[in-house]
Amino acid sequence: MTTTEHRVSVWPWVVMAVAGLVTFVAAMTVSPDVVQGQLSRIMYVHVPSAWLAYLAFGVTMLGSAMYLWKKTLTWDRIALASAEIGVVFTGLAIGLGMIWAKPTWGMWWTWDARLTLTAIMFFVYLGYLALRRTTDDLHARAKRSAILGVLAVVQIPLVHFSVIWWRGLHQAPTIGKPEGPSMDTSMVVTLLIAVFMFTTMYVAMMFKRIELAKLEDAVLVAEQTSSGPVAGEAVSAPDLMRGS
Amino acid sequence: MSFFHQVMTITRRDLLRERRSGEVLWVTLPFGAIALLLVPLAIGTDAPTLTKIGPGMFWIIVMLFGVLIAIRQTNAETTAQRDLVALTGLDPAAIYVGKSLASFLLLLVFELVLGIVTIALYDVAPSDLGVLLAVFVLAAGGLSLLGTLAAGIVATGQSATALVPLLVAPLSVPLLLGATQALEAIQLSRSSLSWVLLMTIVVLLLAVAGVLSARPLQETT
Amino acid sequence: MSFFHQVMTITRRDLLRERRSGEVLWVTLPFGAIALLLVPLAIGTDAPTLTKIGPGMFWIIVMLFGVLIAIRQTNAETTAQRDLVALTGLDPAAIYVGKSLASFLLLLVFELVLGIVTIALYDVAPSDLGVLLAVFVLAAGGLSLLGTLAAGIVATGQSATALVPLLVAPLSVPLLLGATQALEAIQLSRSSLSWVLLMTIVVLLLAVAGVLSARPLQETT
Amino acid sequence: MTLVDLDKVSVRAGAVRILQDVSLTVSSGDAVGIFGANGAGKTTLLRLIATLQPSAGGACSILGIDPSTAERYDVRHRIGYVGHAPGLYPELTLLENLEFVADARGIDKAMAGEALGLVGLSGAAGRRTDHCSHGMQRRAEFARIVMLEPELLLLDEPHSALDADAIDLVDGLVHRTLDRGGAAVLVSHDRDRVNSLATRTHEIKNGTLL
Amino acid sequence: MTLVDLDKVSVRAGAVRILQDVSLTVSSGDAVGIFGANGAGKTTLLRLIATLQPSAGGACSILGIDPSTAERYDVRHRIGYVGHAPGLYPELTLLENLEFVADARGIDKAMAGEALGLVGLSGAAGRRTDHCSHGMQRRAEFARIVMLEPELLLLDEPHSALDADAIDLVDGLVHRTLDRGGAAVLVSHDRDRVNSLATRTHEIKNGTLL
Ligand code: HEM
Ligand SMILES: Nc1ncnc2c1ncn2[C@@H]1O[C@H](COP(=O)(O)OP(=O)(O)OP(=O)(O)O)[C@@H](O)[C@H]1O
Ligand SMILES: Nc1ncnc2c1ncn2[C@@H]1O[C@H](COP(=O)(O)OP(=O)(O)OP(=O)(O)O)[C@@H](O)[C@H]1O
Ligand SMILES: [Mg+2]
Ligand SMILES: [Mg+2]
Repeated sequence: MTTTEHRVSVWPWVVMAVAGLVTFVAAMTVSPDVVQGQLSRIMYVHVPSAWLAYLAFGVTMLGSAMYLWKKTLTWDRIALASAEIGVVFTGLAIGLGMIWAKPTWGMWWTWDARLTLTAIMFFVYLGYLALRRTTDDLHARAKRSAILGVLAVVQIPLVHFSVIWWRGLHQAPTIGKPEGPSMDTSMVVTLLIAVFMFTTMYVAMMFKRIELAKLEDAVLVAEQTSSGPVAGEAVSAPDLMRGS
Repeated sequence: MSFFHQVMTITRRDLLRERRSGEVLWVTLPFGAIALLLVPLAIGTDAPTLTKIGPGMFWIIVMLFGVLIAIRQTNAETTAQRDLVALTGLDPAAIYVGKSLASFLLLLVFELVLGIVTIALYDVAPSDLGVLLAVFVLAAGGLSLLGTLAAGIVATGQSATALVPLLVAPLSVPLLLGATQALEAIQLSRSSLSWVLLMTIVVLLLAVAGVLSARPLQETT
Repeated sequence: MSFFHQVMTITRRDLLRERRSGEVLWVTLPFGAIALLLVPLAIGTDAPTLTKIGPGMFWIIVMLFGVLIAIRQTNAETTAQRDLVALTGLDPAAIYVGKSLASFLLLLVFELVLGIVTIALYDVAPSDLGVLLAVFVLAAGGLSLLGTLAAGIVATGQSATALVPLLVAPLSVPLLLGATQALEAIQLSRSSLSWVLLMTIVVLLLAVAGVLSARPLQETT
Repeated sequence: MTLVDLDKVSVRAGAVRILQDVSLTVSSGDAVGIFGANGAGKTTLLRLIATLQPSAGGACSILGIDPSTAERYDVRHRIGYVGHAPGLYPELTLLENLEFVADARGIDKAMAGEALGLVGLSGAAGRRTDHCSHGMQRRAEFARIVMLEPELLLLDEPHSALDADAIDLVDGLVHRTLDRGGAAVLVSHDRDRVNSLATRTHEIKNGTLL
Repeated sequence: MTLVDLDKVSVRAGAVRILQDVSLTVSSGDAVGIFGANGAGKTTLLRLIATLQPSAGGACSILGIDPSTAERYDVRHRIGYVGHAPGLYPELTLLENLEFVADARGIDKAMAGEALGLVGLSGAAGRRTDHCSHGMQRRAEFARIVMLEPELLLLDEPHSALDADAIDLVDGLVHRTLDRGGAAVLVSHDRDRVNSLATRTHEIKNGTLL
């Protein structure tokens, strides 16, 4: 395997930086919410993060399903990359949510259904990543994690509808509502910009992560085809007399 | 040989082993019952609260022990035993269904006994037995399919066993949701159909996933 | 060889095995945490209720999994392994204490992690950390001693397995009661001394019972 | 007729190489003896042939199929494998263990008791497996072979833990299999016994077949 | 000096009589070979002598004490027993397994690695036990004997699953034990090997020692 196959591209970093900057500026310049005040600015990162997590885990599901069908490792890498990025975004949503929760609800965390289910979703995909560590055999790993990757997706609807199924503290849908968003248009626009920027960021991250995954797999393959230690050589003829 | 016959072979084996070891009947079941008995002790007996949390408690216990029941043998199975089963040439899909079926039956018993304890302890009056039964069956089915599938996913090495809870518990949320909401619905004599449907869908999903993944999973072990 | 050294030998072995299999850390602990997470979903989210039942839930989970943790290895132990340990000439009492100590340490970790989850989830504010710590330590100690004792009985034969819940249930009640009541007492800033004393007595009783029964139990294997 | 054909097959556990470039052909009528030091790779080779151990390179053909494909489910019932550890459920009786196998293979359950009788265990048929001695458990494994009459015998140290009578039984099993046009691979440290039984023998050293 | 003295000892499992009126004396310098059919009671006899199997009648004296009393805890460290199944923890490495024993016996842990070297396993000392072959695990068991140098060796089919080198090791161990004034009881189906090793042999038949 020649190294030229593994050009390390730089542009994704640039894209991520730009997208991040634009989101920040947008979130800071828009006029704050009447009720929430400055705090509402957190929303422009909190909500897109959550939605991007959905997107990422959705892509993981697709990649997994495609792997089970096509049995090509490319799909497995897509699933992995997306899951890992999704975990990051979920973590971001939770983290920001907690920062937001402290002043608004007066506590970092509470028993609210959406919070709980978001946390569980976070753990399941951590589990997905952990599951991948339990074997070095590329296809065994892909198969096993693919099954989970498909099943775990049920949590997206769970998290999304949780606010309806269990009445809790957390904001009910204000944008996703059928009768149009019940929010100031400038806020909606800013939110949409943020979401768009986050999506481009996601795409860039995917490129980076898949690139890395290729390298990792290559290393594994190399290790497994290289002339490693021979198991049998560990055993030699005993010489008891050395002891006496 | 017919798929059904293969399934029954595995189910019979598992039930026979259970009858000998009595693990579920004599350890898991009493523990579950004790857990339910201890709850009032722990949270201080106060009738309205108990009635409120009763069904929830019941489902939590069923959920936890259901998984323990469904993954019990896999942890115990030795390489020699796995080899034996593999060389009988049984279809992995049949093995999956057979194992699930055995766990399902055990879980049903588990649910019924604990259900009685719950009713006695938390005086929750069960209404609309039809729906109740449907929910019990679906919950038991879902949990056993899920547990068996998870056990299969991780049946490769010790390190993998670690992931069973991470896989199972969260994925059982929709089952838990469906079960609790359906029962709440019949309590408030609202329609529980949508929740029963939700559970049915989850069960079917798990069955399909398990059957389709049975071979690929066995190949990797 | 000193009794203490013998105890530490067993404790080191158990902790090393746990580190390899990661059973407690990766199976039992997540299960417990997830159970705590799911309770609110199951019983319908309603702040006052949750705050009321929060501590109780915590103790129920600790109780159930505590016993599972304490009896975990014995179920796995083979005759050859038992023979090996027996022929090292280690004093059965030391083995009992050593096993209990290992379980105790694992349980303490378990309690701490779940304690944090509980506080976060049910916003119960812990006051009087001194008593809290004492209760945690006593509960962990009692459960590990109890579980190890039960495991010893199990090890004497399949049929004995049935006894475990019967043995554990009654003995764990005073522990549970003591723990919950002591914490409630400090919540209401009443004196929790009597409850802490109750727990201490139970722990001492269990320790004595375990040490005295260690040899007779081993003989029967 | 060729039953087993391995061409430069390797087996690895992660980075560790267990078998390397093993080539072996077993045709009907062959009884191949395999010798080698502890840890050389004999059991691994046997499990590889039994389609139980995935290979990490090379070409395998077992009973005419490629074991890495799903076809292996169609040939596995023609393989008779007896490993180090007994493939029995300790909490079941010997009879129940054999009945399970008969059941799984769609054979009349009565054959199970019969087979136990043929290996001299009719008296212990109803005894829990974990109450049976090591040799009795080994015998029960061979009862499985007697019952299923597989084409390809793969025996890992077949003579260990068996008394003289049982050893004759095993040798008889091998001969009958060969007479039926089957084949056998015998892994052992007991060179004399296997030499007298095998039509050909190989040495395995540090994972390479000599 | 008499190390083992059994007088009309019986062992039962519920209603089943496993050993009946077994009388046996083993003095220092003795290497007693025990032969018998599968299920005759050899392993039970060995575990009885190892103070691991309670007797149901008769008088036992092992290393001068009555094993039914608590005194047995004072002599057990002088007994070296190797059974059918390896007494090892699969999730630990071979070295860790031996270090545990060394620790339990208050011996310097360094001896563990040394002993593994002496049985030819220094290369596999860090390998998980369940990743070691059957024979390697047997060797590790004998490494325990090498390390502890017990007075009374009780070996159940000592030669099975071992390659030629390891067999010499076992025989060497027995000889050294006898030279140190110890004794050995060897249960086996391999009469030739044990005959060449034993100072005297017995037959056991349906639980009675002939
Ligand atoms: C740890 C705490 C929190 C977590 C884990 C969390 C999680 C989430 C998730 C997963 C979403 C996406 C829901 C969806 O659209 O499907 C979301 C949306 C949202 N969150 Fe949070 N959140 C937290 C705290 C908060 C707080 C404190 C606030 C404000 C008081 C808040 C306000 C919102 C809003 C306005 C949305 C958009 C709702 C919609 O239009 O659908 N969140 N949150
Ligand atoms: N709990 C029990 N119940 C009934 N029978 C038992 C029990 N334990 C052992 N036995 C019987 O005791 C007999 C002696 O067993 P043991 O393991 O000593 O035989 P052995 O001579 O070592 O045979 P092998 O050569 O196969 O190792 C066997 O027939 C066995 O079935
Ligand atoms: N997962 C693993 N990791 C590392 N080494 C392994 C693993 N599995 C097996 N081995 C090694 O593979 C080698 C071959 O094992 P195998 O059981 O085939 O040996 P064997 O020839 O049967 O030896 P024996 O005569 O003792 O039965 C051994 O050295 C073993 O330690
Ligand atoms: Mg081998
Ligand atoms: Mg024996």
